[in-house]
Amino acid sequence: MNAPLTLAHYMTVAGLLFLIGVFGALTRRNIIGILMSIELMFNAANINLAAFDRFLHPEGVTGQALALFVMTVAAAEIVVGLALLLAIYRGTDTVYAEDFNLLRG
Amino acid sequence: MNNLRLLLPETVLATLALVIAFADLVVPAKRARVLYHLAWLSAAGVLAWIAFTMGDASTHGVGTLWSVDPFSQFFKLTTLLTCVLCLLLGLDYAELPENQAGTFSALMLLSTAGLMYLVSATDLLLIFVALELVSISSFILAGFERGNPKSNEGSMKYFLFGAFSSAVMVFGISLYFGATGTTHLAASAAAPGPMLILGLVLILLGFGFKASLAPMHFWVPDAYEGAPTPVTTFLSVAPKLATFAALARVFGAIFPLQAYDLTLLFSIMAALTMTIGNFTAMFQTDVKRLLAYSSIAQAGYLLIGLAVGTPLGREGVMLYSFVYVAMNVGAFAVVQAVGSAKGSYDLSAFDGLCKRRLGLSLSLMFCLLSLAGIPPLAGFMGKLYIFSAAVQTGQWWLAVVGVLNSVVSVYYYFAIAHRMFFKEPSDDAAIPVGAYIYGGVAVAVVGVLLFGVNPEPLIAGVRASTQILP
Amino acid sequence: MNMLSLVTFAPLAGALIILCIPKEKEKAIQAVAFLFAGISLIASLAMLPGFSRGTHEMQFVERFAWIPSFGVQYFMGVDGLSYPLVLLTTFMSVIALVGSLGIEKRVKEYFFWFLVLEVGMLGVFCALDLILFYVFWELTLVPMYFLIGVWGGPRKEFAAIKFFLYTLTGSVFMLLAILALYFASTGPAHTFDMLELAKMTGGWDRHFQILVFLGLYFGMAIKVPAFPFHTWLPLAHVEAPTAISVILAAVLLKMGVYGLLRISYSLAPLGFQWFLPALIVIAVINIVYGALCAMAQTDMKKMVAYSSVNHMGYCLLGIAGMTTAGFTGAVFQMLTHGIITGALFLLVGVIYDRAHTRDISAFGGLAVKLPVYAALMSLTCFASLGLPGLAGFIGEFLCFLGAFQAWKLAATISVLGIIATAAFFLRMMQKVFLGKFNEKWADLPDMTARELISIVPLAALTVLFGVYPKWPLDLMNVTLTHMLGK
Amino acid sequence: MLDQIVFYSLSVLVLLSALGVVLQRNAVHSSLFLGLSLAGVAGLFASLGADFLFGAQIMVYVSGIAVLVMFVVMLLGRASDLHLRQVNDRWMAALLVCAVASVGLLKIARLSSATVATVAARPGTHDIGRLFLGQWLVPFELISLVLLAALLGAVFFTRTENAS
Amino acid sequence: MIEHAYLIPLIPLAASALMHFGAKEDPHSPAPWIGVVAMAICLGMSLSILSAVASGSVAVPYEHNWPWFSFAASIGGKSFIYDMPVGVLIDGPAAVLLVVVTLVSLMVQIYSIAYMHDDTRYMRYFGFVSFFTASMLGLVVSSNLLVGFMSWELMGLASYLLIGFWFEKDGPTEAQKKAFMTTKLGDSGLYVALLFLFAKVGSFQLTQIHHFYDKGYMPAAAAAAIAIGLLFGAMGKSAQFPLFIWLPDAMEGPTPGSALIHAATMVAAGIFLVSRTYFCFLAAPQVMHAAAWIGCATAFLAAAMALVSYDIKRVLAFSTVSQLGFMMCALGVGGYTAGLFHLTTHAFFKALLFLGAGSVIHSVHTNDLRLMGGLSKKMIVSFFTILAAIAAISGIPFTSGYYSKDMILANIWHSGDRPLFFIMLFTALMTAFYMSRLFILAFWGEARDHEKHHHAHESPFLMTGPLVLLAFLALTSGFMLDRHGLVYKLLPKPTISVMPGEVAREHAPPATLVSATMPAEGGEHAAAPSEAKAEEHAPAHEAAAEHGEHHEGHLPHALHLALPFLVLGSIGFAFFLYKGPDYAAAESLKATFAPVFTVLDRRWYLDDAFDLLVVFCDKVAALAFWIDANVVDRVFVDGWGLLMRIVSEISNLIDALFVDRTVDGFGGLSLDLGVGLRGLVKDGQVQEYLMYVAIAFSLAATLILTR
Repeated sequence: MNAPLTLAHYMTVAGLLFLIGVFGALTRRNIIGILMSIELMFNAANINLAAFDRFLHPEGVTGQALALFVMTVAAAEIVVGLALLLAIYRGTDTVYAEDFNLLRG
Repeated sequence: MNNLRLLLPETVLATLALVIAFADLVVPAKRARVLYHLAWLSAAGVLAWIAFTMGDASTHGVGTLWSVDPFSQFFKLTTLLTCVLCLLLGLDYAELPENQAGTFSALMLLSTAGLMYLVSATDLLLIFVALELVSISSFILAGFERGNPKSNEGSMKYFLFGAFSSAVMVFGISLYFGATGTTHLAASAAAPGPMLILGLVLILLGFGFKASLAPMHFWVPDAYEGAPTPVTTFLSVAPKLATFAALARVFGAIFPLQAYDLTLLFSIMAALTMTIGNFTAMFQTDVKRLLAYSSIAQAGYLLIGLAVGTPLGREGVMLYSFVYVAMNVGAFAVVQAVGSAKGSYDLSAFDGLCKRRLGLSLSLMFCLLSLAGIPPLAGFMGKLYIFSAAVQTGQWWLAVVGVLNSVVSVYYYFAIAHRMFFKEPSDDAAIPVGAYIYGGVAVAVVGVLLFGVNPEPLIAGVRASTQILP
Repeated sequence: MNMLSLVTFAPLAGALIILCIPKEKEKAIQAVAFLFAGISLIASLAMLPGFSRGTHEMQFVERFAWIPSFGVQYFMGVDGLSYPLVLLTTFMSVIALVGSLGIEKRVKEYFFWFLVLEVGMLGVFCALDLILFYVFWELTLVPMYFLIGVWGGPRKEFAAIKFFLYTLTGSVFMLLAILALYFASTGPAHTFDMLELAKMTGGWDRHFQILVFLGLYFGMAIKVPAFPFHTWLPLAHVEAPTAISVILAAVLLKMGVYGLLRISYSLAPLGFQWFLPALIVIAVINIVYGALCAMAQTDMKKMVAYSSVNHMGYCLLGIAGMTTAGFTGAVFQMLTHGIITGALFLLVGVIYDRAHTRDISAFGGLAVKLPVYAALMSLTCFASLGLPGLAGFIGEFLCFLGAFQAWKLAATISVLGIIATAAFFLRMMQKVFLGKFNEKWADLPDMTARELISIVPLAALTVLFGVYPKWPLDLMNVTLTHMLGK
Repeated sequence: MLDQIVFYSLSVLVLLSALGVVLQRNAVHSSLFLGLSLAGVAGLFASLGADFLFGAQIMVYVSGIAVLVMFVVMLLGRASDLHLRQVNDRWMAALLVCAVASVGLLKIARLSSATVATVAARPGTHDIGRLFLGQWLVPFELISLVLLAALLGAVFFTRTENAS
Repeated sequence: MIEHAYLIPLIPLAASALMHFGAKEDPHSPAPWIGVVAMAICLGMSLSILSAVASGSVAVPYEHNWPWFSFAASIGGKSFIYDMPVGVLIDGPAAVLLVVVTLVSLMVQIYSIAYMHDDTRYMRYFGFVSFFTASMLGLVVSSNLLVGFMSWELMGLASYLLIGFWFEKDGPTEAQKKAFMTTKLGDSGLYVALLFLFAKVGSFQLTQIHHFYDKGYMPAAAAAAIAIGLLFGAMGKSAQFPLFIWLPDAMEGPTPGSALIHAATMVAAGIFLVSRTYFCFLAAPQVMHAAAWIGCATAFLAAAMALVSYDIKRVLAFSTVSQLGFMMCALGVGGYTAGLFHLTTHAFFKALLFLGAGSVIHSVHTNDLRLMGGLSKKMIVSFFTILAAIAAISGIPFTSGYYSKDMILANIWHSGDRPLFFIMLFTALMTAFYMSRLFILAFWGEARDHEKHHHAHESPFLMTGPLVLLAFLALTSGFMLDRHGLVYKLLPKPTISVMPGEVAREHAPPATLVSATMPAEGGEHAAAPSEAKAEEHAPAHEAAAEHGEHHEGHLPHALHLALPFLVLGSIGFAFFLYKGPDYAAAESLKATFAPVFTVLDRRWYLDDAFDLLVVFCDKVAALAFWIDANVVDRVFVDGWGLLMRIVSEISNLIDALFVDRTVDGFGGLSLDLGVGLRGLVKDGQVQEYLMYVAIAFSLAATLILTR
């Protein structure tokens, strides 16, 4: 607990968050759940970026700026995703991923 | 500053996309078709612009986040060509909502512009953003047949897959940044360490998604089957080829595979992609799905060219890409004509086509044979190039897998031929074919035959365009 | 004048013209097909006076760069090995066209594909650039697929795709071997030029040559067809329409043997020598086993198909001897097998057209009713079983002669194949023509003029080459001597 | 010491609420946990001295995305969903995959032992702005195109009169 | 005349073609006379050649070659263009055979004009006979073994056509196939011998091959192999044990055709081949000895079968086989002259016997001896001519058979192989017995079937004329030829001066030189010196041989004197057994030795063995085809399908580990892999897709990082 914080700490958190996101994306039945899990994965990347920026390359802002881009893109993605989901929900009345199986084989 | 001038064509195209998107608000719904014309003319104009200035060294140069070089220009040409052809096909595709012409063409142009940025990008940030532009446009385009549940579902799967890949890729980019302190792609900045390697592998996943490389190919058949046929055509060609260009730049010119021990990974992916694509295609009864798997397999062949990591391989990728535009667009154009007329994309829709439309049947036959790599069609020259690259570097097993796969592919390509030529037509329904489809098919077939019999101009063009600036 | 281009591409011109003729005008389509196949035949015959028998060099050479950046040339030429095969092809094409006049379904497409097929076959024998060769080689596949698949028998579609996939599998390996040769070529630039490559073989190590040979062999062997890659043949033959069976037997199989001699032997000599012990075994199996399989058939066409396996075994035997006599025999056997087996397929087609069955045991005593048919069939069968005085004997004997010097035991075993061949042909003749007349066939007419026109020339050639084989042999002697002399 | 306490508590918050996101049966609770987790991430940003990022995270994610998600959840949610399993039957395989992946991820984390470097002047928000309008102008403009495309899509998909 | 010898085979060939294609089927057509005239011309030419040879007015061997075709060949790694000639080589034996063949053929054709008069395919028959004769003549005159072989095979074709002449019936069609196949089996030996000869000598020219042997260049092992091959060929054509099975069945053809086959063409060909290539045998003494024993076995077994048969033509057929055994045996013990001498005399009396039998059958319409009897009264010419023939074949003194058989026995005696001699002696007595039996049953005593007897009549002149002429020759030809040792002059035994192995291999010139230095044309010039040289080099050998010939010409005096009495005794025994209308003595003997009779009646079970062989071959063929359809096609056609299956199993396994999915087997073109891969997207579950991606990349990343 007393050991000085290193990059490894942040990377571990980011890594775990990423894996939790992956796990959620793979297992949540609800499509919104999958979307949220993917958001977690984006955030894991952002933690990484901020940590690298601070620990390894403190003389620039590349990491932070990059994280801002990621944030924007993630927002755009989720907007499209939610809109799509709404559209589909109107037609099929379901939000569960396994119900989308017209296309197969 | 920044050599922004180099990106003028893309920027102009993006601007035109904006114009069309807003024009949609003012053009009356009845006249919305004019926006299609506007769009394909814009793309064609940019195409002509790039084509005519391609040899001009002043249009080449290195920018901060991009390099415009003959290599990128070549792929911009293929992308634009595909875009023009697909917009033309869209004109003869009745299922598209009439009043959404502006959105449709704007999104087509936007994704085209994104792809053009992609092929020039030398910075992960630009690559990421360009890819996202393409992805988001494509998700929407794939779901453009609102009334068709398949279209919606395909779009949703495409989207989930895409978002997941983006997230993984971003994580990879973060690792790359951690390893190098920059997003710029330059080998000099990067010492090959585990973080860099892992970053590159995760970035590869993002690329693989776009290029439909196994095992990131699963979305392909679903999205292709659901999407409106012109969009399927576009998706099966343009993003794939542009991504290959980006892959060639990143994993060929900047991070040579050999130096990063990625050759084996690429080779395995190539073999997997071909094999999965071909062997699964054999079972398809839906022609669009069949061609989707075929396009996965084609990506596998293309990847051989990258996996060998030689100039010959890169030339092969370029040659094959160009030829692929012709043969795949040609095949899909015929499929669109028949599918629209019959209301079904089932293989049985093609029964006895040669009795009704011998020209269409032969055209499709030529395109399929070309995809299978039967001489003297253009596809053969592409395959010849690719396989010779593998042979040159002694990657025998890859070449053997490749040729065996092309044999397997014949099986399902000929399943269509079999339907067209050996079966009797099931009904007497007429098969109307629009003028734009005829145009697209004609362009494709001429390309397939011409570059098959006389590939020298194309090869010369490719040879002249291999230069990649750092 | 570019004679070889004329010979090769005249049918292509015909095919394109046919595409432009409305499909109702069947007579015009047939006329165009005959005209252009005829031009090809006449042009190839017109080369005869100019063809020098005293040189092993390529003649009537045409050469210009086709894909210079890849070192591919349009390089055509013939020598004593290929010229007889070109003649065979043009000749048998015209004969097969006569045999095709009975086609009633989709006439336009039929003749279109037929002429395209002829282009491919001629090109294979004329091409001296490996890529050009490969292009022509593959060009034969698609027309054949359609010709079998549309106009064939009950299992035509399966036969067509099996033929296609099978031969394509072989040829893609050949393509890899060709590419390997290309990259192994030395000099200012890599080349696909067969003649240039043949000069470089000395610099390639044995291991490489073995690999290349195996790749090439795989492609050739399937075409030949050599055991165990022969099983596509009976199916394809049985299902194909008569004229296409003729072409398949007369020309297509020859492409494999020709490739073995022209490419495998010349470009991978060490690999070739390494493979000889296996080749001789394969040849013996082809001969004996092919004959045995033929013996077990009740379908006349299938029997003839297996007899092709047997006869191509003689070619392999001759080649495996690695002697000039064997090579000569192999080439001569190709010619005679083309003529004889072509005639056999036509004759089987004649009876099938009338009786709608090819079952050997369904007939009996036909010699009484169809004396002309019986006489021609007997002549052809005897020629096929290698009766001296008819064409089959010379080639077969030379093959044995060549092989015997190197492989005494194998050649001796193969002689048993001759006996088996005789056995099944005699049985067929006995059951079909001799014995008690089967009254079921009381109103079977004898041969028509059209059938006679297609078969009598072949029968005449069979006798002519049997008693006077000098003409074809003189064409090839010097070339083959030189091939082995180096 | 304070740093450590802040870091560990934030980390636990982030990870636990992330687990809540993926494991909660109730989608509304899930989305609430998402907001919490994203806020924790914002805290981590702050602990790393990325102030602007902290602000943006709060604005965009916590108050933007998380709320949007919650709306949609409520819009589409049904009471019956609460009794359904929210995790599909592939969870064991997914766990295995995550375990395998963690080997690689933790390995590179373990290799990174860098501690906080002290620099004369940490660049600030204005440097970010300079970067956006300078070197990164093109991606910055491109991202607006991305948002435009997303906008077109959102409009397209949600327009009810087109759904036929 | 000898320079036009090439015309002798060509004239009948042309006549055959003319009759086949030029004439219509018409029983009154004079066209058969084309063949007769052609043959008469040939006979005239042959006689003039023979007289020239006999009088020594032309030098023999006479050889003349014309270029035919060339092919590239190589011997010992050296390539050359071999100019294959076609030509004639006339020596004593050839000249004699020419006369025999043309004469017998002429007689047969004249006879047939009457005999075949009522047949529907009258013309075709004469075409076949001419063709048959032409092939035989081709073999006789050919200077080249390959051309000889071609004639040999064409003769096989001719026999096929002639035996199956009445193809509407099943018997002839089976018989013709059997004849062709059996002789073809023998031909394969000849085929291999030819290949071997060319591989060693580089030429097919008899004179060149002889030269090669003469110099001792041929290694002993090769010489033995070649001799075996040649012998095998001869065994097929000349119906030696065990390949004689075809000859009795060949009776199914028209009877005059049988006469041709048995006297002048088919069966003579084998013996002639051995004599033509006798130097090959001289170089392989063991093979010669084997040939003698094969001849002996043939002679004895066939004679034994003839003892019990009641079919007149079969008895004659067995007798032919038996006599051929005598000839082969003679050649085997070195009795070259004796063998050919017997071939000549046998040709006359056997042709006579068949034509006579034909006359009888023509008259009584049956082959069965039991239904004949007492025909002497009705058919006086046939009776006397057949009597003459039987006297000759039995070896009654001063008939032709007496001389030739005597000489054979003398040769066997002098070979020193006593068992061989006594078996052959016994067989000679059996010959006398069964021929007498035939004679008694057919002509002696009273008619047994009165109906048939009533209808019996003498044949027309066209049939009896040839009989009379042949009877004259059967009686006198032996005496004529034996006089002054003419037979030794006409049929001199060839020699080789050096036995194989006596010359070191390295002294042998490269084989190619043999053919290269010896011009194909003007062979007579090339051959002559070699002959001369041979004499020059080995005068001692020659003298010894000369001496031997005269010595071997005679049996020990006592035996020589006893032989006629033994023959007469044998005839007497036959009279004793078969006298009377119901030949009771013979029947009782048959009852006593029933098993022996059964064995003989079943022809030593050789036909059953042959049938079994045929069935066996059919089974093998069926097996081969089964393998082809079910093994080769499965494994190699869907060839790489096997590989695919393995790949698919692996992918299946991986699949099962995670998603527990089984893949159904799939038939057809081995689409197993496809099924396996398709299973990946079977349910269209997007999260499953993602799972595969995650699996692949977590594995890949971990593998790369932990490497």
